[in-house]
Amino acid sequence: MGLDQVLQTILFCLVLGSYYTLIASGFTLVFGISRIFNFAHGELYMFGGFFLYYLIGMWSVNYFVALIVCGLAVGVMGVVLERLFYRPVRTHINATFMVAVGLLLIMSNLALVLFGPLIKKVPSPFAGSIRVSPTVSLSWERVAVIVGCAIVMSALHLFINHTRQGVALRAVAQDPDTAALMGMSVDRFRALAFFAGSFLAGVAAAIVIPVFYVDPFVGGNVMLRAMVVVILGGLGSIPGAVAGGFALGFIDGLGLTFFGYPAYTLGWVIVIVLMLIRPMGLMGKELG
Amino acid sequence: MTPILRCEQITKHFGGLKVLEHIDLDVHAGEILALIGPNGAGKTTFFNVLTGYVRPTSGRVLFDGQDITGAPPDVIASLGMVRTFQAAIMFDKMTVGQSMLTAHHLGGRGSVWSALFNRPSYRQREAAIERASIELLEFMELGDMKDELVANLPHGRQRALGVAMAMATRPRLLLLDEPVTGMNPEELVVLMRQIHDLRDLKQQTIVIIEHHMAAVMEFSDRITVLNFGRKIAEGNPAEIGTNPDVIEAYLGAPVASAADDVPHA
Amino acid sequence: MTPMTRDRRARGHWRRQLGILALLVVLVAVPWVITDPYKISICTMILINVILACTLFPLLHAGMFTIAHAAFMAIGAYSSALLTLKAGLSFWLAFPIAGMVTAVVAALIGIPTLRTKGVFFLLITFGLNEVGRLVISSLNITGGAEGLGGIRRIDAIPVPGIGVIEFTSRAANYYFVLALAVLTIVVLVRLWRTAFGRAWQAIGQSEELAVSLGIPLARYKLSLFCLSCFFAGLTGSFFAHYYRFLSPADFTVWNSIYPLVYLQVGGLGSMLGPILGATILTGALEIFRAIEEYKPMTFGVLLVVVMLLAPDGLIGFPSRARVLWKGRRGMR
Amino acid sequence: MKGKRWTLSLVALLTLFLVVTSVAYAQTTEVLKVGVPNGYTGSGASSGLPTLKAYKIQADILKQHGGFTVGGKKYTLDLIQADDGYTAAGGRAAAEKLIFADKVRFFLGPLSSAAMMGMLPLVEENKIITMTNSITTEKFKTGCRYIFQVNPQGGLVLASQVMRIIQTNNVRKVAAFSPKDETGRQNWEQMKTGIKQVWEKEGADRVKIVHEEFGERGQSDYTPILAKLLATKPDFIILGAFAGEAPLIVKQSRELGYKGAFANPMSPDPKELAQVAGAQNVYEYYSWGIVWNDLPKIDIPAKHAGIYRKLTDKFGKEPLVEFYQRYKAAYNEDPPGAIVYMLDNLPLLVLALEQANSFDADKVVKTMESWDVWPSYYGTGVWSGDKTTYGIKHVATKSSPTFKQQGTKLISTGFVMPELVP
Repeated sequence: MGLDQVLQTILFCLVLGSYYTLIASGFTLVFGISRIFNFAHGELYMFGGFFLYYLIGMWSVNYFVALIVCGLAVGVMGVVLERLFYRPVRTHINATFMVAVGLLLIMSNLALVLFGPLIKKVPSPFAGSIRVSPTVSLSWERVAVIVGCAIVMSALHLFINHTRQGVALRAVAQDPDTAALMGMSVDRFRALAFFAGSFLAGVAAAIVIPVFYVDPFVGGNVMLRAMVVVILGGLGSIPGAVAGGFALGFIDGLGLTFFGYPAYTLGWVIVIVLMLIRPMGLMGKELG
Repeated sequence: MTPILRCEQITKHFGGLKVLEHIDLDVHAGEILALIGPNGAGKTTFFNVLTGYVRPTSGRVLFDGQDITGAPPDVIASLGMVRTFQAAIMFDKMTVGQSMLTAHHLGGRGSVWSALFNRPSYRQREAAIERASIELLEFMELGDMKDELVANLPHGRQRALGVAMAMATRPRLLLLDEPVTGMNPEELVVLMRQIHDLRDLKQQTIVIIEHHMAAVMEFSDRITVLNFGRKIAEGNPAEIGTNPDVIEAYLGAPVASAADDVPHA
Repeated sequence: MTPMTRDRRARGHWRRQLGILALLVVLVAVPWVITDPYKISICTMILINVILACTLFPLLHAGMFTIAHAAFMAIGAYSSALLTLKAGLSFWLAFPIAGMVTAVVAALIGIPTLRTKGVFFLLITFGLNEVGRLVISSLNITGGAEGLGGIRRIDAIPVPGIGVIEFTSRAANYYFVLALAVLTIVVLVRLWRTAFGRAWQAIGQSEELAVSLGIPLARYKLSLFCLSCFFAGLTGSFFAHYYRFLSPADFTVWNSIYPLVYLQVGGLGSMLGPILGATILTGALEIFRAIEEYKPMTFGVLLVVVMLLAPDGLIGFPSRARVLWKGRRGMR
Repeated sequence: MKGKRWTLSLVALLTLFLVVTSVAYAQTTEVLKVGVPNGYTGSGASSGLPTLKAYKIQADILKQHGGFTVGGKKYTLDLIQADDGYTAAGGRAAAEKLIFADKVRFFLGPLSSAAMMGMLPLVEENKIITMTNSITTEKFKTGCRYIFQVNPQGGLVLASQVMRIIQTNNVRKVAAFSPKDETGRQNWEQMKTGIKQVWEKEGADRVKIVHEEFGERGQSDYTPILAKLLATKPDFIILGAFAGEAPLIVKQSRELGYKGAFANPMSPDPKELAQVAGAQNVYEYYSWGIVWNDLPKIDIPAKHAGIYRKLTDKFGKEPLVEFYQRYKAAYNEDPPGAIVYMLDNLPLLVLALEQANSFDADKVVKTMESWDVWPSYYGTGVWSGDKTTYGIKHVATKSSPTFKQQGTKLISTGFVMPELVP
């Protein structure tokens, strides 16, 4: 393949990577603090998409305002899930898993009933595209995904490392028991984690959905990809989510380009092998 | 006579950390050997090396003159060296009775078919196992508790059950890792007495890690002292009690009173 | 069963035996009582799910939380279908072979993967199920994503004394799967109460302690995994010759998760749990098929409600209810 | 604790469901129950739910025009839905529920090939007349008595439009991208015959097939595949029945600099297409379907006037107009473009029942087979397919509206009549 196509490939690998990173970071954050696989994360993302659709498509709110509102709204949804459904069964690992499954079913079905089956398009504020080379171009909305990912991730980094709440979160993630001993209310931080994670899902939706579209079924695929990313990067590790996100971005991108659709297996195969030889993932730490 | 267990130059490093350094140790049939030393002396690691939970960096473990270095734990157990755990690791969802039956795993199970169709051979074996279990429980004074859920047992009784389960494997060498930690004095005396009886009545060879000096002094035939991964002394209780290095190791405190210190996690 | 374990079961032991007997009588009578073919095929579907849930029961107790059961069922289904279609084998030959093929594959997969524990094993099996589905849908011999059609129904078989049994009727298929269910459950329950069952339970509760007592982890985990998958394979074979059309869409991760849901909702306390769970939830799903759009939601609500009220499953509920009644917040 | 109060409300929700159920089961007299097995949950819903809506509208219209008569009794239709989950097992379960629990003898649908295959044995054993839209020759190879495939594109129509596009746009290189399921492959095969016709007419080197790709439905980023496909520099991309994904495919290939034409048999709602793909990207996009805001004048040849009246008597003077207005009134949205494919299922069944004057499956089948031409919402149709192609003459070939989309604007490119097909 020609140079321009190599460039093209690399470009959408980057876009894909950013996309995966965005959806996986929230998922892994929640897991890191609460040790819960919130399978409803994909559905939260989907709801975020619909919120964006109604905010912009219906009430034509300014995009950036809508983006924040999406994040907050979905964040609140996340807190509600934690408080009402996950917390009561916290001590039962299996039950938690089941509740996650149940919530996934309920939310996706709810969306189908509320929003209807047809796909909804959210107009992107970033029109047109830039020429990277005479033959290769990249639409601004895709550029926005890369840039958005960078911004969100650095913001998250600042939050985790340079705010009291963030540092505390990390402490809880590393060792809930000690944190509890030190008189931190682990419950409060689980709620916070769910808020932050879901907030990320909402923001991710607001950034990504305009490039594609939203319908009640987008959650599933998002979830599947997010899981691969999180395993690749290491469960509960934010830097891992970034690494894993871009890793999978390139695995999928290149795989699809060269082998077509069977390549979707590739990510899983790699993940399985990885877990057999290095269970903590690329950057993760062993679970307590 | 040849020792039942011989350790040659056992060394274990975790990264830079030298946990065990060139430990030589012999255990002779029918004796109770106490392994003592301050926290972090490497006693439990030593057990882990012996029973195959941890691979030694160097050195050999000979059991009955057979080199078992680095063999998997279940194999070592089947050869007859069985250990108990410092933390109370138990089959919490089982009853005491079930735990005992389970502990008799090495007693043999026969074929899947004989079990599946509950053949006479299998039934006899089960009956035998059960008799043995009850006998052991009686011995450890747990007989009346066999239908209790293990989780509901008081701590002391759980430790006793731990010993009973280890005994169920009919070990040639029993390794006890701080069996009496966290027990009140009465329980402690009872259990130590029972352990002693195991040796006297069942000719059970025992290596015991223990902090409780008084108990050690009273019940063990021989004592080996570890400090910072090194063997600093060995001998009968009297010798050890007066050994300056040992006293030094215990911060100059009179040995006999260095008792009841909190079990290290 | 030795006295030591019987003591605890003695209470209501005979009642239990009678209950089981009654249940069997009812199950056998079903096709005579219920003439509506639709209801019979629901019962068939329920039994399929019962088997799957029951084969997961020992796995979960031994600490193997697998989400690849549908994949193994698929292996059984496709191998049986292809053996009859391509190799022209009789179903009665293909059926056991399918089971064994599944068990062998389970062994090959289990040897490397069973070293992992807990969440990692869960995720690996999750991935395996995805891979399996994608492989099936990209192979040609399996008919790819379009699916594999034209599968024969279970071949007629002459039975001395009874005569030739045809499997054209729903009742016949129902009896077949009923027999399979009984076989599966009896084998699993029997083994569960033997020394082998004790070893598996021990591994589930503390691998460290189990191994210290001389129980070889790897061998025991693998054998149980293979046994469970063997039955999943047999079920798959029946599935293939009952529906007579296979497509990857029938073996998604969801098809692996649902049996787990049945098991969890029913409860892990005893083998009654998975049976109860599968029956109620499959039944419920069928009833709620009436309000099509809300079916998944209904299922989800059922699931969440049960988990919130009885995290240990329905059969654990009475005791739990007592706890709640006393005002102690078991949930917290 | 809050958790418990919440669960209580959930229980309430459940009971509500139960009520709904019982209501759903309530029946009136003199109605013929017709089963509508389709995907109502999961991604199948995106085509299943609109289809059901359309059938409901048609049933209402029929009711208004006095229903239909069998054995001197007036009948109206009661549509009973059943979710087939787009899978074989689901299809079988749905069929069993409809046949044995709801005692239904007639099906409209399904759309999913897998579901059709799943319910196939049942349908045949129980003589359930099934007016399906799933495209699959496989089941007809097994020679099914009771299944009629009412899709307009009995291959021929697709082929002829493809042929026309190649000729008018002077296409040289064709690339194909289809869903990796039977529907996708079928569509592509059928459209391929159009290319073959061009070869027969103008020689094999006139136009080349430079790339064939099969992909998953429901993905969001098709860029990798498209980049690979566009590397072969095609000037005509044939999409084998992508529905919701089509707009993205158009958008993403335009972003990659593709300027040529598209053809897609299962087109999404034009507005949707323009929205998602971006109006500026939608040009030279050909599809099969109706232009709702510019409904064609149906002119029926005199010889078929009588036949066509059978339809207008029951479904309105101008059936399309009537349907469109009712649909829009009922759901205040345009029906999806593809819905027009489904419009003939219900009328054909009704007409056959009335003419056979019986609910006996074999009689009804005979009646339907006896028609050498039958009325369609936009003209007339015939049963095509023979021993060699389908094994049985149960596959519709009928005039089909085609259009070309330019931005949001739809330009009707007229009907493709079976007569046009060589």
